[in-house]
Amino acid sequence: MSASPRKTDIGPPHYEQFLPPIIKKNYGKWLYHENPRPGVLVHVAESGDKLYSVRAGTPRILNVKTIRLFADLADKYCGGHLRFTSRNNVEFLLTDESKIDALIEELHDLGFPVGGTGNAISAIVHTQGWVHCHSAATDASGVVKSLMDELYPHFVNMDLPAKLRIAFACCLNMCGAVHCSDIAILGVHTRVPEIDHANLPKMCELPTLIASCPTGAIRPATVDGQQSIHIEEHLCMYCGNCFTVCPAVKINNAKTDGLSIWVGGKVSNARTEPKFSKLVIPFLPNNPPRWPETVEAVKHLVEVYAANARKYERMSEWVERIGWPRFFKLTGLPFTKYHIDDFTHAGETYKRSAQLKH
Amino acid sequence: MSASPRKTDIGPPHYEQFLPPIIKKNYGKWLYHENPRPGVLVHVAESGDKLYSVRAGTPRILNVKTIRLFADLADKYCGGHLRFTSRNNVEFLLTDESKIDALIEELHDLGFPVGGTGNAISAIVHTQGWVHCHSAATDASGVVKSLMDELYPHFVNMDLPAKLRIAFACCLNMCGAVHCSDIAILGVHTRVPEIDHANLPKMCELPTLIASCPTGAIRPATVDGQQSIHIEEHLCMYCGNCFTVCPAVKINNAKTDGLSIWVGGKVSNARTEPKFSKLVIPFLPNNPPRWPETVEAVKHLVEVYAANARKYERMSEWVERIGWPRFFKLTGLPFTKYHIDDFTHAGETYKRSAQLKH
Amino acid sequence: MSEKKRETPLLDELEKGPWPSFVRELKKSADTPVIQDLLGQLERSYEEHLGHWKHGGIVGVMGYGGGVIGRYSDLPEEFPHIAHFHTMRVNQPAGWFYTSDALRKICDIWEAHGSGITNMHGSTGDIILLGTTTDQLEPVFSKLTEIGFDLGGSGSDMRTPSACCGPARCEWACYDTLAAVYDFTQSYQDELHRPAFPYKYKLKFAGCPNDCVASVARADMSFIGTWKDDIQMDAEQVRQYAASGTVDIQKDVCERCPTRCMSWDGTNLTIDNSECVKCMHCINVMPKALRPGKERGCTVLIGAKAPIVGGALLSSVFVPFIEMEPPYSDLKELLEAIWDLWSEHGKNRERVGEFIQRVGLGNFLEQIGLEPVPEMIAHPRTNPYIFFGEELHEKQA
Amino acid sequence: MSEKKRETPLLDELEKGPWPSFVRELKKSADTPVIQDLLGQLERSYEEHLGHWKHGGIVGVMGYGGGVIGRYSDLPEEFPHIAHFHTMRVNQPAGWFYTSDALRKICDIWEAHGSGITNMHGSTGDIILLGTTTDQLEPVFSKLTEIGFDLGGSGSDMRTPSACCGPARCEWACYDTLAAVYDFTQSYQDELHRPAFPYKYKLKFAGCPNDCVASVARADMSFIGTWKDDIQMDAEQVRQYAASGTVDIQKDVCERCPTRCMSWDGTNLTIDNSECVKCMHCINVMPKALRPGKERGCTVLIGAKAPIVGGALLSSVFVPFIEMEPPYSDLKELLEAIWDLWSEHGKNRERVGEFIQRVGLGNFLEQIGLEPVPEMIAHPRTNPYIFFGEELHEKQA
Ligand code: SRM
Ligand code: SRM
Ligand code: SRM
Ligand code: SRM
Ligand code: SF4
Ligand code: SF4
Ligand code: SF4
Ligand code: SF4
Ligand code: SF4
Ligand code: SF4
Ligand code: SF4
Ligand code: SF4
Repeated sequence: MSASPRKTDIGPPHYEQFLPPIIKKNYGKWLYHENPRPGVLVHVAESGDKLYSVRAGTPRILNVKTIRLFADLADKYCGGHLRFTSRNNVEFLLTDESKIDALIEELHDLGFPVGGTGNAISAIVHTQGWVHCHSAATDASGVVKSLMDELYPHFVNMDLPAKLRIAFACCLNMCGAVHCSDIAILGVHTRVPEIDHANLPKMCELPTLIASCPTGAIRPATVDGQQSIHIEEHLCMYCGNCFTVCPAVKINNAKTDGLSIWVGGKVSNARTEPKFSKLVIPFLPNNPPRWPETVEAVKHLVEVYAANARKYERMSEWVERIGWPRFFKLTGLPFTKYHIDDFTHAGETYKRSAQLKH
Repeated sequence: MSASPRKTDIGPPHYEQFLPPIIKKNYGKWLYHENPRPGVLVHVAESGDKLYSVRAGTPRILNVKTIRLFADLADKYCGGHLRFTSRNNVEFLLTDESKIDALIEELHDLGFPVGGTGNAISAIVHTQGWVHCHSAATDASGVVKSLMDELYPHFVNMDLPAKLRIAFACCLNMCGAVHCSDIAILGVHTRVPEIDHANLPKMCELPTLIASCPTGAIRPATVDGQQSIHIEEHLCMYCGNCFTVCPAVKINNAKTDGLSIWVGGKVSNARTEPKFSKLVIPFLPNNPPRWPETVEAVKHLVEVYAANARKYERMSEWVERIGWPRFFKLTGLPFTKYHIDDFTHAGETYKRSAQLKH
Repeated sequence: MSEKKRETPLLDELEKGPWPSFVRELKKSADTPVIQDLLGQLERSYEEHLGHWKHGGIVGVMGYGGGVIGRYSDLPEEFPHIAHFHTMRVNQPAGWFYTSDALRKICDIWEAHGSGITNMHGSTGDIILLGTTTDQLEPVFSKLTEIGFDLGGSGSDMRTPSACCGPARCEWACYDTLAAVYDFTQSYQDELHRPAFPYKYKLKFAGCPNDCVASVARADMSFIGTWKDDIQMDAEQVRQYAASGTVDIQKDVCERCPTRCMSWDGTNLTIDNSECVKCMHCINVMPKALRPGKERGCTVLIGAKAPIVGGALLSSVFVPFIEMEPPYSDLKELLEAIWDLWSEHGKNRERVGEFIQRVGLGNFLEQIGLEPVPEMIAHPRTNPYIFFGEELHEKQA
Repeated sequence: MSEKKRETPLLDELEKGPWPSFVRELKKSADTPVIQDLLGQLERSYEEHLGHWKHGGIVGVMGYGGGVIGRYSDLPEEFPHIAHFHTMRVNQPAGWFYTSDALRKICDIWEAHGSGITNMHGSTGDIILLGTTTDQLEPVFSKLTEIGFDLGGSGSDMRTPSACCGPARCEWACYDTLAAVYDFTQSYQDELHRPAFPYKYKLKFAGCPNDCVASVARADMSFIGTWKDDIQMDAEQVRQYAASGTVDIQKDVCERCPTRCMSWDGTNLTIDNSECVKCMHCINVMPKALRPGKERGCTVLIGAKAPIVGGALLSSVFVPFIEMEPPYSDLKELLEAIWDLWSEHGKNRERVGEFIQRVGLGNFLEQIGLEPVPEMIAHPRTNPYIFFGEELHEKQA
């Protein structure tokens, strides 16, 4: 153990010490940028200085050995300067344009593709899954890897009508940006949790547990003489929030957990306001190691979008132009009662007008 | 009493017997229409026949003597044929163009203005008020008369950017179309009802009464040894629904009842989808016989709209183009916490984006 | 009670001004004690800022539960002639078309047996006969039926259906609104007259998406005419509008089209009809040049209402497109299925729109046997709180 | 437990394909028993379609309540090296800028005291050190603080704030996101490390309305840069874009502007800046020609969250425009007022967005002393259920 006195509440290191000299010099004085090729950005300062950023995809789960590799590359090409993006890509910050090709080649050889800029698919924002989380209905990294293997061409090219943001979350807690993504994959439970009545009283506080249920499905009950709970089956929509507050209410189910697909969310204010993602496929089976149904479904959505959307139309903007009925027709997806909202604001999602394409 | 056997369930008379010959002949075969002057429509049939409709405003409360007057006019000018519109105007159906002027003059002399067609203000859809209803927070006909006296020029001319539909309702039951009108005036109660504990148990069913409250403000209580109710003041928003089901819960209040103003509803599907009206003035005093504050406020809204909206822009379409912040600026109306929704779907009305005009 | 006229200084103010005066209408019968009392009580309301009506026991005509609204003065001593002052709702003829004769007959009955005051018409569409006493209800009723009229609805029944003038006087009617409203009214006389539902149920028929009866806002079931094929265009007339200068086709038409599916090159207007949402705007602007298509029918929407209790609702799409031909069997089957379900499971005073939201539109459709289609929604759900059914995994297996 | 490598035929499938493989990342430490057990348990999950983690008692470093997520295998006998497998959340440097040296130091610590596996980064923005045992938490912490790093948030505290790269690498930053995120993080170390709120509270800083940290969807408080004055235009560059053929200014710019406040005559682009809603689109399309105005600041929005419990929320406007200058006193005062109110009246696990909806935005504003302005709403209320206050009639009187 360290001998120095225990430090606390120091906060993160000051960012300035990590900024490359060109940034310190031109901080707040950038004039414009260009995106000369996939994965490469050049920012031009008022001073005329040029900063080159080379963006590479990562699996987000990084071994320290890989981080050291990145550090080495940064030393070799960027005076030791690099950053990560809000979507978990790594960016190398160069001042010497001539080094870009070599860096890209080296990254490529190491297995880290350069791309994700402009009108492309960038890395999938995702969560822990079976690698670390207790309430995961499916694995996160496995689905993401399987998907990105297929969507790879759209990462290393800029061939889409607009940016296409994909997110993944392994349960309804939706860590990440699933609720506002162009395409989102969400792990879902589909059965009422099983209650471990023997352990429940020891492990959980009843009032908190009862309050946790969005639909009020949980009622206090005496089971085998012990205080426990009862779940009204018809009120339960499998959100798993009871499990979050009480591990004795077991939501995970090997047979019935699966995945759902959502489209048409966004967060930028560009053109249209931010929007939530909407359900388009209620359920796909959990099929490791490569989740072929899910991969196929997402790929298909990307293709239909790419073929039909106009330039600068995000997924949501395209769907809104053509309308949801045509979206379901074009994609061939079945429309079911599950697509129709039945939670608090359900009525607000009904079509309250006769404006229809017949 | 009549001697013939009692007839029931005969329904309304068949409409065909009331249609003028020109309509019978050209039924479903109209080609187009024109609106040659305010209050006059001409419908041209495929056959070349022309039907002239002359529309006159009425107070809706009609004495049978006035209806007989209309009948006489119909005999004189229209072969006995007339109709009423969905907004309570009367329409005389002529085939002889040359009689139009005389009819209009006669109507005018009798005090019934001709107009309400095209981009005008038509008659105000309204309700009973103190003339007949028990839950009225204000009078209907009186406010409407006072208003139309001022808005008269917009009835007899077609000088607005688009149709402007005004509605009035005397309580939150909103009989009529107040919730979807370009401008709406709504009578409001603003205080918790007084309970007549002595009579309540005799007059009302407790479960129905308790269930009637949208916010669950009504609790059973024992008062002076009798079963009655208690109203949680902080939960009551004065809707008066309890009064509808139980006259012993008195909502009307001479001192604190008043009027509110709403704008930006519509029902047609033209251009934009149907929409609800939105609150713009939470409260104006009840000031019979001419409600000057209310008349002023509505007139002002009409003027600001007329001066600023573009051709074919209904009130709602204008406001949506300029945005609510600018609406409040242009009209000079104060924005208060009462304008912010706090009922079930409140969150859906918040501005969920940084798209703002600064 | 004195026979001399009551003073009404406040109401008198409302005789002034250019708009026709309801006070003048009342005063046209100022010689009757009923109207004297009505004026007196109203003046009193104007002085006090307070209404003086109360509702009381249910009144009506024999064998009917609806059609009469019971009303009582809360100052019966002072205004004895309006101590009872019930309104009778008389089912209007479709499209509010009348002959002078028919009107006169109604007037005669109402002068003899009531206040002589009416509303032409009520917001639901009825002829409102405003104010009579309990003992006059039955006589009025029997005289009305003699001249071929009947009462409309009130209470928890089917309310008097209404319709726009439609094909009788409008070139845009996409179905026969008058035939439809008449047929539905006649088919459901029992439902109209004998309240047996959880709450009121209103039907309104509009011939096209302009919705001149405001059905989308005020009807539990809205029948809005529309079409499937291409807008009919007279290209020459389009050019005439352009030439006349009254319409700027690019700005007023193309740029106001919600889907921007029209283009204008100065000579020809092109419509991408597959993108048209049948909003009517372009047709409204150029009625001589454009008309709805030929393959016509209606969109049925469901669930509009005023705010009480759960908040106001607009109707929402229920059947995206259906032909409107008598005897309307498919629609009636649907309507009856809805009434059955709602009557069995609806709560007291729960409108069908509120009922649907409570049970979920998906479940509602399943119960009445209608397939869900994406036309019914503005967009699919955004929340992941999905009630998956048993069949989910059965299908998988 | 055997020392020999576990078989992972299912996971091995995920080493194939062009996208970098997380399995390969794990296997880079295949020689450690921890990773052997992790791979083993994960393979088991892949076989069974079931996770094998459970949460248990709260673990952490001395004096902190946040920053560590306790995790336990539910198969500890089979996978003893991951019986405890807690993650540590390390507060990232603003904008995720690093030097290779700093990264190497973190790697060394984590290799010595943890699994050697990380997430760069977690969705909230932290460096995630993925998996260690309870006894290693304190050593990791003290070594981290030695190299200048500290833990981030977890539990019911202020969560680690994050920011886009802002003025460091972006020409559109309307305020200094890095300075702001650093300042707020340092100012609220106690709130970050010692959970005392009803639930989590996230802050995210985006330099412009593109919102590259998705703050509007994921932050209880979003600081989105914007401007007040006119868009800066280089007219010559506009013409260059037009000439180059890459941008069709009419179609791609003018017709995609949400307020259609731009017009292009083939030579000059005109912007009616009073109508511009600062959406960024035109600037995004022509970065060489257009730039945000000079009078800059930010819009503060409040209340975003994921669906649990009441449904997902997007942030909504709270302060339409405020300059972002240190020490940000006005904003901090507001933030503290919110925390006070919410801490006192918020329910357990009620996010501030849900709290606001429960108490009503109007009341909330009144409590924290902020004037309501129409910028906060998409539109005024449509329902008439208004809680009028006492002051209504006092004012009248
Ligand atoms: C590096 C990064 C910020 C950071 O601090 O890490 C960033 C950087 C830039 N963004 Fe972003 N954005 C970044 C995440 C985002 C996000 C957040 C997210 O994806 O989770 C959004 C919101 C997405 C959404 O709406 O769902 C985002 C919405 C935008 C937009 C708006 C796009 C749109 O049309 O909606 C632009 C403008 C554009 O691309 O034309 C933009 C533009 C830019 C520019 C061009 C800004 C500039 O002048 O430097 C940068 C390069 C963009 C590119 O990749 O082509 N950035 N940008 C993030 C890179 C993520 C990645 O690795 O892919
Ligand atoms: C007579 C009537 C139907 C009836 O059976 O009684 C009727 C008749 C016509 N309507 Fe209507 N509308 C009638 C109530 C309505 C209503 C309902 C209401 O006001 O409560 C609406 C919906 C209003 C709303 O959205 O709030 C209505 C929305 C329209 C529209 C759409 C206007 C728009 O731009 O939103 C048109 C088209 C137009 O005017 O360009 C239209 C057009 C017409 C046309 C031109 C149709 C035609 O070709 O004959 C008729 C003459 C209109 C005029 O007054 O200029 N009619 N019209 C109703 C006359 C009411 C009155 O006395 O003023
Ligand atoms: C007479 C009329 C107003 C008018 O002056 O035109 C009317 C009058 C009354 N309405 Fe209405 N409603 C009338 C059309 C409407 C409409 C408009 C429509 O039908 O198109 C609505 C809005 C649409 C709707 O149905 O929601 C309407 C929504 C209500 C409501 C609120 C219902 C709701 O679900 O929100 C109530 C309250 C109730 O039912 O308890 C109500 C209740 C009442 C009662 C019966 C009040 C009561 O509790 O006893 C009123 C009797 C007044 C009286 O003294 O005669 N009235 N009422 C209309 C009926 C005339 C007719 O038959 O033609
Ligand atoms: C690690 C991380 C996912 C990741 O892989 O990136 C994560 C992981 C967990 N989140 Fe999260 N959340 C993470 C970012 C988010 C985000 C995104 C964000 O912060 O930008 C959200 C959505 C935004 C939001 O806050 O609403 C998010 C919404 C939730 C929720 C739902 C909260 C809600 O109000 O709806 C829960 C449930 C809860 O709090 O009980 C939750 C709970 C959890 C727990 C603590 C599960 C639990 O009940 O114990 C997860 C621990 C997983 C593990 O095994 O380590 N996590 N969580 C992210 C934190 C990393 C970091 O510190 O950088
Ligand atoms: S989404 Fe759910 S399962 Fe996945 S990391 Fe978050 S809380 Fe865990
Ligand atoms: S899973 Fe969700 S809905 Fe079901 S009982 Fe638990 S908390 Fe309630
Ligand atoms: S709005 Fe209210 S007061 Fe007026 S008639 Fe309808 S129920 Fe009566
Ligand atoms: S007035 Fe409305 S809110 Fe108040 S107690 Fe009566 S029903 Fe409830
Ligand atoms: S709804 Fe359509 S068809 Fe009916 S009157 Fe109005 S415009 Fe004509
Ligand atoms: S009817 Fe409406 S949507 Fe269709 S072409 Fe005309 S304006 Fe466009
Ligand atoms: S949010 Fe704006 S300022 Fe920040 S990186 Fe994105 S584009 Fe640049
Ligand atoms: S920033 Fe957006 S709103 Fe403003 S002019 Fe450009 S495109 Fe239009």
